[in-house]
Amino acid sequence: MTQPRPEIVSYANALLEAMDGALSQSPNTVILGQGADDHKGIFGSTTGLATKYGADRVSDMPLMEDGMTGIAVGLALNGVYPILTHIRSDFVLLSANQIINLIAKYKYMFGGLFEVPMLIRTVVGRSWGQGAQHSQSLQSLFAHIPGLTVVAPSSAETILDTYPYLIAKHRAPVISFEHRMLYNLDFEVDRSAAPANPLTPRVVRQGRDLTIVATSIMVLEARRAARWLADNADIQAEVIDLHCLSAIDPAVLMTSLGKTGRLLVCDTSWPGFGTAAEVCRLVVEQDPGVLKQPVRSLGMAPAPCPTAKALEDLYYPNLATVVDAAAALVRGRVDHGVPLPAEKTMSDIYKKFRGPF
Amino acid sequence: MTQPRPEIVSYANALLEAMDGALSQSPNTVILGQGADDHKGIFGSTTGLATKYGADRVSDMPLMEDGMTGIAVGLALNGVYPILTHIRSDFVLLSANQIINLIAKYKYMFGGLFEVPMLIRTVVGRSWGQGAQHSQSLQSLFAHIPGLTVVAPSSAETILDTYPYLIAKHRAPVISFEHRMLYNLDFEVDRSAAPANPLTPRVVRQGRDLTIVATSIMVLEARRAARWLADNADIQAEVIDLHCLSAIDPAVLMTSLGKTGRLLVCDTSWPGFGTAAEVCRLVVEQDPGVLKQPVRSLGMAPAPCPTAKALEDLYYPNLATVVDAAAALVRGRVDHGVPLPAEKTMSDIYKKFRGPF
Amino acid sequence: MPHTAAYREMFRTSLLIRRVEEKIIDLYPSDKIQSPVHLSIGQEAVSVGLCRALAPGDLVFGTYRSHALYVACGGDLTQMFAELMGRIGGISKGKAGSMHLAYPAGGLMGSSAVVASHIPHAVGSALAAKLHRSGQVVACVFGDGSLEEGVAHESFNYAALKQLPVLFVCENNALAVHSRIDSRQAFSIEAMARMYGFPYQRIDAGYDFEEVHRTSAATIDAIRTGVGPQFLEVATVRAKEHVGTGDDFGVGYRDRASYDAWCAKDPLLQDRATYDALIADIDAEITAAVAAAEASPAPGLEELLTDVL
Amino acid sequence: MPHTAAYREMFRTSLLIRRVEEKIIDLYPSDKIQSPVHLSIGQEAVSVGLCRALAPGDLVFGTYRSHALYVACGGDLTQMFAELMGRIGGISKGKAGSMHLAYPAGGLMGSSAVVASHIPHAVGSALAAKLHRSGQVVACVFGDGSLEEGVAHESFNYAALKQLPVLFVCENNALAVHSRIDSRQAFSIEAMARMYGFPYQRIDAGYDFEEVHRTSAATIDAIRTGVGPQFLEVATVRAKEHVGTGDDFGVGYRDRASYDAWCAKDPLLQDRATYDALIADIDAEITAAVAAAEASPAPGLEELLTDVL
Ligand SMILES: Cc1ncc(C[n+]2csc(CCOP(=O)(O)OP(=O)(O)O)c2C)c(N)n1
Ligand SMILES: Cc1ncc(C[n+]2csc(CCOP(=O)(O)OP(=O)(O)O)c2C)c(N)n1
Ligand SMILES: [Mg+2]
Ligand SMILES: [Mg+2]
Repeated sequence: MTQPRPEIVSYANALLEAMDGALSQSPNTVILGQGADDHKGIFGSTTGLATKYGADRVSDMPLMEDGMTGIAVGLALNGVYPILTHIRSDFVLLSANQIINLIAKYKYMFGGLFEVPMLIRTVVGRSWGQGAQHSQSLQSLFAHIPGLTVVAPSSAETILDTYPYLIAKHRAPVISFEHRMLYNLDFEVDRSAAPANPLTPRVVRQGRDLTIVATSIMVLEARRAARWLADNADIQAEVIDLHCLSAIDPAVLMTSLGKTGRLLVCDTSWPGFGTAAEVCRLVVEQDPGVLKQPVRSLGMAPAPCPTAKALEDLYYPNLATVVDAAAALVRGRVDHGVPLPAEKTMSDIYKKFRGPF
Repeated sequence: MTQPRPEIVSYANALLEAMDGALSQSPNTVILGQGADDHKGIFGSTTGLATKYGADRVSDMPLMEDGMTGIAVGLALNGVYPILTHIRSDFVLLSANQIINLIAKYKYMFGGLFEVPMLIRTVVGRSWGQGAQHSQSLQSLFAHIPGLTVVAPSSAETILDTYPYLIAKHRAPVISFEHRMLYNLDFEVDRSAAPANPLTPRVVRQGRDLTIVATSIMVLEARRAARWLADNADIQAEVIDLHCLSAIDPAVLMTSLGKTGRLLVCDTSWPGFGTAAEVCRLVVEQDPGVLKQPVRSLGMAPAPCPTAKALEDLYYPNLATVVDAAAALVRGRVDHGVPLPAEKTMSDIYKKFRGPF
Repeated sequence: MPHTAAYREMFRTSLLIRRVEEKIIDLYPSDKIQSPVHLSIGQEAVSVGLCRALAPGDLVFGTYRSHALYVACGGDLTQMFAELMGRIGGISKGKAGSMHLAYPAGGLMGSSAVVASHIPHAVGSALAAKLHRSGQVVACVFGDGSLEEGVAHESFNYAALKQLPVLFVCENNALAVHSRIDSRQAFSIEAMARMYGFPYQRIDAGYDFEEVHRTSAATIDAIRTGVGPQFLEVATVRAKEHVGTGDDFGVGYRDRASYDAWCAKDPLLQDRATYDALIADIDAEITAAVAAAEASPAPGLEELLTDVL
Repeated sequence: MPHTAAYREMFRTSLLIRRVEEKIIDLYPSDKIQSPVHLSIGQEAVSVGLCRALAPGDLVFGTYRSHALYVACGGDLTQMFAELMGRIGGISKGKAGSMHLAYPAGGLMGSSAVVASHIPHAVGSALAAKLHRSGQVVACVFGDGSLEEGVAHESFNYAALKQLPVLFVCENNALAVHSRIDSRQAFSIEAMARMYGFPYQRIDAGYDFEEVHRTSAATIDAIRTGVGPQFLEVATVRAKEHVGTGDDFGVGYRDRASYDAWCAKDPLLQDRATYDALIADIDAEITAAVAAAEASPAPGLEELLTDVL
């Protein structure tokens, strides 16, 4: 019996499939967002849907992030499932009041009288001089707030196993951080592998020497680093894709750390008060004794994002910095002797990315 | 020589003194906020200043949190130092875009061409049914963002040693989380004790058995708990007031943990992706080996704040829960045998608080 | 001319609201109600006239000052007092308190303590009504201060663009906390409403529930025929301090004389005959509700983390 | 009639802007400029006419589409190209890129890529001017799309309330990305401006820098005498795609004919004599600036964490 060829789906197409599926499965689902109906279709994730389902159901919006988010509440309260799109996650800050003060609280505050299920899709920008205002990855701001489900899909597969579930079954508001640099990438998709609960962290690679906990595009960097470390230094990294930031099961972390004893966190945002911090908290509230070495965390440098490519390259972690940190952790010293990859790998997609933005 | 009687100043009066001082020291300082000029004067912290300095300098504002914060940017760029007031920290979410996308980035994004020093004062609500929308303590959202200085003064003394410094010398934007329940409390103030850098964490009590890292009003609870533990169980807690969330010096934490080996974090917000998380990160990035026990963190329960007093009492940590957690940490078991205080202590000020809100 | 049945019913509801709030004032020193209260005394007629004009299935959204709206929507009094007292028998199990009353059975879909944040909710529900062709009309009640918030502009623009079935009702008491409207707004409310092409009406006699009802009913009928959003401004007065149960005429930001002039026209104060005919029954209803509410226990630990997601 | 010196100077600045942007189009495929670019081609006259009317000390705020504003404020071209190329010699050391040009020496106090977020900045600087009695006028340039954002309403209301010395200039190209204005705005810009009591003027010939200048100058003079904020709407066209250097007439959201009609009136295209007299000098200036910019090194690690606080 021959192994079937794996299905290949791009991140953008997975999103498009999830959006199309949601609209076709329920007449009560709508998509609202600036440009959701235009020829660029939120980087290909809504293309053609306005024509297919009508302008009422896939609708352009004026510049009104705050109002639009409030409108989603009203829609949800009156039987419509809204999917909002923001082409940059930075812009959701304009709707922070609605998301944090209203949406996160609507069910609890009214003692369960109401539910406001919805999906807020935001795209994290990077590369080609996005600069300080088009590059933020604000998942930890929302993950701090009870009442919100926060996801950061790292692949086409996680989109396909999570979005349909969230839209059809999860009766709570969700905010998703999609990464612009992932949109154009192709992924192997195994449709039979969907976990029973798509919101748990996923161990995407087994290893014995260290645990790399990663989010979003950093999962790809972590996997590539793991491969490099295996090939070049016989270091076996276990890689965990956190996937859902608002409900991290510490058992998954502890099982892995029980084996490896070493922790490296790779997130798309700043480490301080971020995902790295939360992972550390979860671990040491269970058992700091599992940590054989000081934890390392990699994320954006503690500054706004500069536009100059030269600085941007220093600003973000990349394959080499992940390998370097991992090797230092496992070898227990900074002069670890593990060769570092030349920059000829995935960072190229950042280097080469030239829009559409 | 007799010991001079310590000076006693309420939190509200310390704020009023700091505001008055700022206005009198520079004609370029203004206060803007809804009700800043009314007879309630932001709970007494601006009372009389509009009359003293004129309506131009202490000015009421329409309901326009977003616009008002943008106005502060324009003021700062044109030579005026703005102090903004929000009677609830929840309302700053309406200005999250200005604070995070503009204010935090204005200096860096323009390569140092501009500075936007300002002080944004926000009051954290609690008690008497403040409920989900008037009770949040959002310091960690802003502490995640490089470019912002975030403080949460725990006493009249810390206000008096920090605000004048921030206003006169710190050329960067500051957001402060003042606690409503502290306003009416009296504090001993030692004006000669001001630290050289008022933004470092402060060890406010020495101890050998555990380290309690606390913020804002939880510093008071921690100190009361430390006293109880000393009196009732010979447990000596070291208490650290983090004070400034955006620049935590890990050395202060490590020095203390080097002695005690046990960490309890008490914050006014949710632990997840919050102060507790960040403290854990800072420690385990230095050396997880200092932790002899799993870390405990206390903060708001992982839910929006309920209004019912019965639930609110369960929602917040209090003297008894702090003592309980600390004793369990030190004794290494939950049935630690240390007597818990009857609820007859500081929680009373929450129980008795009846406004003005 | 003898009063119509409608007059008596609206008078009764208005008086019920006022007596409920006066009961709150009575109870407040006992600390049984541990929640900030924003009283509607003086403003009852707006909610009463409006809600009577709504049909079953119609929806309404309000602010932290929504005792009147809750009662006018037919909200259960025991559940209201229990809510204010933080009891499990409260309409929201004591998690909402005074500032977040809701009564979905009567169409009240929530009330927010963040000024103006509910305006887009009404617009969104009206959009859903339009998408579903449900025939629902959605009403949104807000104070004059709401109009300063940016989200009001965004929401109005969208409602106008999509011609949604929504009635905006501005309860203009000319105050936001202690600030008078002319120190906050450089625009007239009418000009703002008309900018979006909203048909605009103003009622000066905001104490007159019959007029509010007549105007609301006609307007809601029109909206139901598909003419798009409409705007109604109702002049009113807030009798009490902004939050709390006291009077604050003495502190200098408002004048007593215009309040007194208003009282001279308030039917609840002037129509003693109707008042006398209803008061005993109303007070008995309230007394019973308070007693039933007090009998409800406080919510327990099992409620603390319920309904978060 | 021979052209005035002012005409020639404004023509020159406009042409300089256009040629700078055409140079950006040329350079773009080389990846020397790694930054999203929002070109002002077609809209140059607005910035040129406006900035000429500003006095030293006056301030101006713009959007991500501010190449024109930067040049019109007298911004150094080498520093601009270096900025776009991410070099240390950039006006903001390469940290700003195309979307955040600033030139404080010429009054340009920043430009934001969050639509409308700079409007309150202008109002705040105008408030500072009033507090200091500095005599400064503050101008704020924004696109039509800005007017949908709530913060525009909040800012306008405050400027009107305090009668601040601010000139609001709406560059109305009737597009926000790919969305036409009538699908976004249920109000007229004039009605919005007038709602706050702003004296409002509209220039239809947005290609005519002389008219923009005349109107701006008179308006700014008036503001300086203390009459309060003013509003100027200038109709204009965006020649290129929203972001990037391409043409996108083919994709269906806009029509070519009205663009062609516009070009037929554009002095930069029609006045060949002036064009011919200036082009060599301008192009030489640009070539020199690009060369100087390219000679500037990239910022190094020492810049990564500089200027955070
Ligand atoms: C966004 C926001 N800003 C400030 C407040 C504080 N606040 C509560 S009520 C109020 C005044 C609102 O006035 P108005 O809308 O006229 O309603 P009224 O109280 O007069 O019924 C203010 C400023 C708030 N709750 N929300
Ligand atoms: C708050 C915000 N929302 C959305 C965007 C994405 N965006 C960038 S430019 C733009 C259109 C703005 O149109 P307009 O104000 O008319 O300016 P123009 O581009 O036409 O000059 C949009 C929606 C943004 N940058 N900021
Ligand atoms: Mg009012
Ligand atoms: Mg435009």
